Amino acid sequence: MNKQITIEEAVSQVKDGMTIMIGGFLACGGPNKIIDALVAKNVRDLTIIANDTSFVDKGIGKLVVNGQVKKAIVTHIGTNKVSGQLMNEGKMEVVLTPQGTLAEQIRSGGSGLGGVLTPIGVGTPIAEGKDHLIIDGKTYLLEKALKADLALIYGSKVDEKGNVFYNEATRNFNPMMAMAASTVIVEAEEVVKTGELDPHLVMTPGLFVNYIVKA
Amino acid sequence: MNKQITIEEAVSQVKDGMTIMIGGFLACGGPNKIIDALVAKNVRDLTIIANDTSFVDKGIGKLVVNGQVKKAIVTHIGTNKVSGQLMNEGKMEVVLTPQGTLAEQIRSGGSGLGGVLTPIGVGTPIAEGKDHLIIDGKTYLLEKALKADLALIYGSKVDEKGNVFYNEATRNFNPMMAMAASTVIVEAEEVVKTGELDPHLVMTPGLFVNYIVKA
Amino acid sequence: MDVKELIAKRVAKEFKDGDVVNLGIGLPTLVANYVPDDVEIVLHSENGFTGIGPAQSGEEIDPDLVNAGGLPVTIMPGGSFFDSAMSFAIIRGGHLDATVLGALQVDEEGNLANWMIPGKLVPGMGGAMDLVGGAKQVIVAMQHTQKGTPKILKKCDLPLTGAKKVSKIITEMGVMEVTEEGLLLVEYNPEYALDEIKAATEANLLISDNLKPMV
Amino acid sequence: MDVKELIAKRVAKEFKDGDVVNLGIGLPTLVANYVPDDVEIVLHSENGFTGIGPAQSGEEIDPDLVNAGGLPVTIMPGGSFFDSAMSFAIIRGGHLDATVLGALQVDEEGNLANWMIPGKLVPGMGGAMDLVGGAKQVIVAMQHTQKGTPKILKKCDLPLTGAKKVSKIITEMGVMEVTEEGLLLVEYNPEYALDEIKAATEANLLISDNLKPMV
Repeated sequence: MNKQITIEEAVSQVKDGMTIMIGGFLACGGPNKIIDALVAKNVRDLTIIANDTSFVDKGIGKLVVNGQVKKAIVTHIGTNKVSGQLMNEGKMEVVLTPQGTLAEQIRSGGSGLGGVLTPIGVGTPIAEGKDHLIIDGKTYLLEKALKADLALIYGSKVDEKGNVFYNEATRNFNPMMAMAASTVIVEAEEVVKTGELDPHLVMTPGLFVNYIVKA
Repeated sequence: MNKQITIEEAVSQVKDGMTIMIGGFLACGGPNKIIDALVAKNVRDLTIIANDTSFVDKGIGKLVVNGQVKKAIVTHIGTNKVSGQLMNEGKMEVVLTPQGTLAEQIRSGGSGLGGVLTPIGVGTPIAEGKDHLIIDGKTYLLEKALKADLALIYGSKVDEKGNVFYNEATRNFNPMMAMAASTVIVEAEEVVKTGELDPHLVMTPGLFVNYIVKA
Repeated sequence: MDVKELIAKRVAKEFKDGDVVNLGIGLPTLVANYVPDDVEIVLHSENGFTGIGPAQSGEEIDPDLVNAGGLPVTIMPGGSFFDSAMSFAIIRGGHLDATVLGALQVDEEGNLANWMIPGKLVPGMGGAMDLVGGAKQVIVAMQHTQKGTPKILKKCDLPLTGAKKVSKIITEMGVMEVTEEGLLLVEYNPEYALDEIKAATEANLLISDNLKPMV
Repeated sequence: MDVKELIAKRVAKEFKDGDVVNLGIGLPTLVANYVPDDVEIVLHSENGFTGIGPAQSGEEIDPDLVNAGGLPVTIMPGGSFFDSAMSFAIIRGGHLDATVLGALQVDEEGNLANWMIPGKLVPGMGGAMDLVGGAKQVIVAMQHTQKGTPKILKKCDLPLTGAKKVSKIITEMGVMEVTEEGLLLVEYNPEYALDEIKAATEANLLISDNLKPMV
């Protein structure tokens, strides 16, 4: 099983209207080369699930500026002023979610769980319209699991089986997203031979990864 | 902050009637030296949360054989015939839980979540008396979060700050248990100086660990 | 050929290149020995790793690397270690292509019982409920009868491990698929007459129009 | 001394040896510079590590190691890397001794608003809701007023980040504790008259019997 594909082959899998998880935290640890190719291809009406919409000239931020995002499920848009503009103009729907909740929603989607029971957000506007459960006297919101058609993640070192090592702070949302999408493509900073990664340093087992693109 | 204590000091924290999480999978990756000291001290009426009750002459199995366990919340007792005997005689309560559910219940307890919404066990005897939630047409059991007074875990390499590296298959339940107890004591195969562990290889951040016992 | 080896050999033909597979303890473990050379599967060990290799041999046994049965094994190049929460996220999240398990009873609706005989044997479910509930394909591999007493029933009367989850049953007598219409014999062992197979099966056994000899 | 530095210096006195602390972006980040030499705290970065060190300097900047504001930083010996799910398990699970955050508004009940101004500024909550909901101690560190307009109110009218979670407010004018009876001024900056402080505060300000000068 050879999982390596070209960036063109990767991008050819992305269709208008897809729901896509994109790893990274302010573009640190994001699949930024694949995103550039998506901008060039100009796929539209995307639903993006990510930590943030980055900056206007970096990573996901470019997709937003180019008007390719119909809906963004994120924790923060403050570093990209176009996100706020598009939201206020009604051109992009933005679902703001607490960062820990988003991480767990994605993890739940990848783990076969139905959702997250979190106390975070109770008594705030994000709790409106959501189911509240009282368990042993404490109130929790039911936040549903999230899944996606595609996850685009970043890996610092990836072996031929798709095992991923994330360097330093690049890990962030990548491991959860790798679990929660029908197809997972990793943009590898470096591809190494099978057996070269210490199995203790594998942070995403290769079984989650469908394709590898050398950055 | 010096987190290192002697095995005597560790055992002095264990009192009759406590709820204790114990790491390990059939005693692989279990705090087996601390358990031996608990057997010697003969603390009683313990509620144990663990993967299994090990073998009659190994790890948790010895606590069971010595009659120290009032209640065991575990996934499997088949390798320790005394567990089955005590259960059938009504001398030890046994709550059998699917392994993935137990892992998530402990993780939830340590993560501030109210519980786990899992499809596992629906339509089986373990679903009886539990809340069923239907989310987007699929049925899930609500399995409550678990916490403990004390977690006794095992670490292969532990630095002075309590950062833990687990070798090979010794990881199992240890990382989740380290998150879910009021006090966490790690039995360290090897204690290394702060800075000697690669921060990528830290599988349990030191902030979870209260005390270190050199095995 | 030993009956167990025969069953294991037939089960091994179920996999395609790249499949992620969990093999239960006992007979299912033997399956690994018969996977064809041109098919590479990823073996998952629920205590926390992928890439199970052959049993350890020699004088120096590494106690940190055991399989879910507690036996010392090895890890293949391209393997990875993880904790129990991740291990069961893989299982419950639908990332296993197949699991192979034994059974006390299995029935024509695909119900499976393999974790307890009330009042007699209560080993516990370990990871079995998660495996049965989570794997894309649940293959029961076992001897057709328990010393002549049918194990393939119209309706299980032992407590269930999972409801309507079994996809295929493979015994020394044949291969049966659980279909909407009932249990369908698709392959048979020519050493047995069809009437003999039916007599050893309590469930109503449909015969495929395309019935083939078991190979 | 600059007003922000003054506030940061006072906040730094809140910590005891071994505390695990998350510092928000902006003013709170400055707090790290004033922690006394005999107090060692563990700094948590919500994008995925513990042990934040000083900003990176020099010509070669490592883009993989940034703080939650996206700025290149370093990691101290004894630090550890993890993913966003673990990062927020630490936060939500009650493993942070304190978080220090800025505010748009805070009120005498301990409500905090810092993530949006409807129709105007909607940066999103990022990790703030989790931090406010999860940390054992929530310290608001900010200038007492927004150019003369009170930010410490009887009741927040902006959408809340967290309900009744703030434990302490530290400004250039003084230190206030949120108590059952209301907001209690426990320290004041002698550069301001008490009436001046009251006038700058919309909330009803109780004065401690044990009022001390801010140090």
